[in-house]
Amino acid sequence: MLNLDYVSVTEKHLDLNALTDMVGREDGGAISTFIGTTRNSFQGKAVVRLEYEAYCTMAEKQMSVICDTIRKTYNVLNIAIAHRIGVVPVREASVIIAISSAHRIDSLEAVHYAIDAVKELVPIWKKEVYADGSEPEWKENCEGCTKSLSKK
Amino acid sequence: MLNLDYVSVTEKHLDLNALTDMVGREDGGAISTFIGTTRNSFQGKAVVRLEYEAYCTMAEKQMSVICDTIRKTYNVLNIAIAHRIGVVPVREASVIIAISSAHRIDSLEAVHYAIDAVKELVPIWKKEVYADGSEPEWKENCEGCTKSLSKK
Amino acid sequence: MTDAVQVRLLFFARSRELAGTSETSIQVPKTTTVNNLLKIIVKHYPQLEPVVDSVAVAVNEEFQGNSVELTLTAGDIVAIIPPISGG
Amino acid sequence: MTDAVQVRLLFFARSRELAGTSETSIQVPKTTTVNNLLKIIVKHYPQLEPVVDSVAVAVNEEFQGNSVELTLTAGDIVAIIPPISGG
Repeated sequence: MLNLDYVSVTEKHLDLNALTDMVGREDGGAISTFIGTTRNSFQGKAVVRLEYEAYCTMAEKQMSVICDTIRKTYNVLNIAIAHRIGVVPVREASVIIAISSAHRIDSLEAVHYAIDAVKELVPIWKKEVYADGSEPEWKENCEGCTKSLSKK
Repeated sequence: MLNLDYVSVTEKHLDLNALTDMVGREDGGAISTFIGTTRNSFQGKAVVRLEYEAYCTMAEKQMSVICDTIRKTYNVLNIAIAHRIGVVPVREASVIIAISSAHRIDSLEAVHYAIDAVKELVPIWKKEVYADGSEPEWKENCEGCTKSLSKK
Repeated sequence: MTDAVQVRLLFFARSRELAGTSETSIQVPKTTTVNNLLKIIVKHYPQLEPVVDSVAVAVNEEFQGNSVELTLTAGDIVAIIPPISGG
Repeated sequence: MTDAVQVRLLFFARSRELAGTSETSIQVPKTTTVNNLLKIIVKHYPQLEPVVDSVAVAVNEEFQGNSVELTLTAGDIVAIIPPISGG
């Protein structure tokens, strides 16, 4: 059976069932998923929504690089990585990763690696919009990370 | 917001969306899930289905114990652990674990712990039924594990 | 057996198939170890002999250490737990 | 600038807001480092000064090391990548 690498940056609502169905296989015993959802607060300030922006073509390219790295490290079957852009209301999914494997350890570890890698390597940005009308903020996943990318 | 521990042993089809909706929260930024699915082969023999049997009341009790342990170790919000019993056809889910947390590391690690714990501590058994008509087999998750339980 | 009690005995999975029943009741000493309890059960169900070394025992839905001294009460639920294979 | 080439220049997120545009084109030396490229860009867009030390640069959708010597071709796509915050 051929392995699937599905990557997507989309303005549409992310469909968890569709993504897990896509990675599910008769020869797989495990599917692990990670769903990033919009939180309603940041340091005590109420968040009404997030706005995501992507360098779409490069983002999907980087997601494919992450798929390649996963396959070199973990014994997985199918991989799906989807990121939503535009406005994402509180509680909805901004990112979904779903990975299948014959044995559970591989998909569990691969999903963990994948979300860390997405947050570090995929050119997507989020702006937090606050309920109190204070200046929306462009977030940074971790200080200095992006700068260090250029050395990789 | 009150934390939810949902545990279930059921003959019904497991509904991934319902379980992730149940654990999703406005104050959560992450949902991790694990889905155990029926594989179509074991050591080269074609598997047509699995039949699960549970000591239901004790199984749900043990799942609750696993929830308690998770809360002592990881900073999670809601937990759902559901196991299907009876006949589970190839590719369908026998177990689903969904856990939400404010930050991704907690739900990722908690789901990994939870599926390991379910396979070790929850009195549920599966019988593999083969296409070639050979004797169905009661599986064992790992040799000696159950015996070692009695020391815990 | 002046200090005997009647307990419920549950079988699951392979042990259920070997015993030919999922539930019975049995008279056992009020105080005993898990290992001794298993010996008594195998006397009633010799067909469990091949699996007895691989099973665990739960009393009232809690796993019990093999050498722990149990104090049983009439109506307690003793379950034979073959190697788990859920997930 | 005999060895100058015209490249496309993309801005995203905070750098897009500061630059006031998401895309422009700019003349740059054919061979240069990322650091030097950033200096040239800041000359055109002084409002990027506060973020220039925190951005990375991608050429044709690949991250580039800051001190790597780039050889650029007309039409290459240079992107200013502020700290990522996807996920």
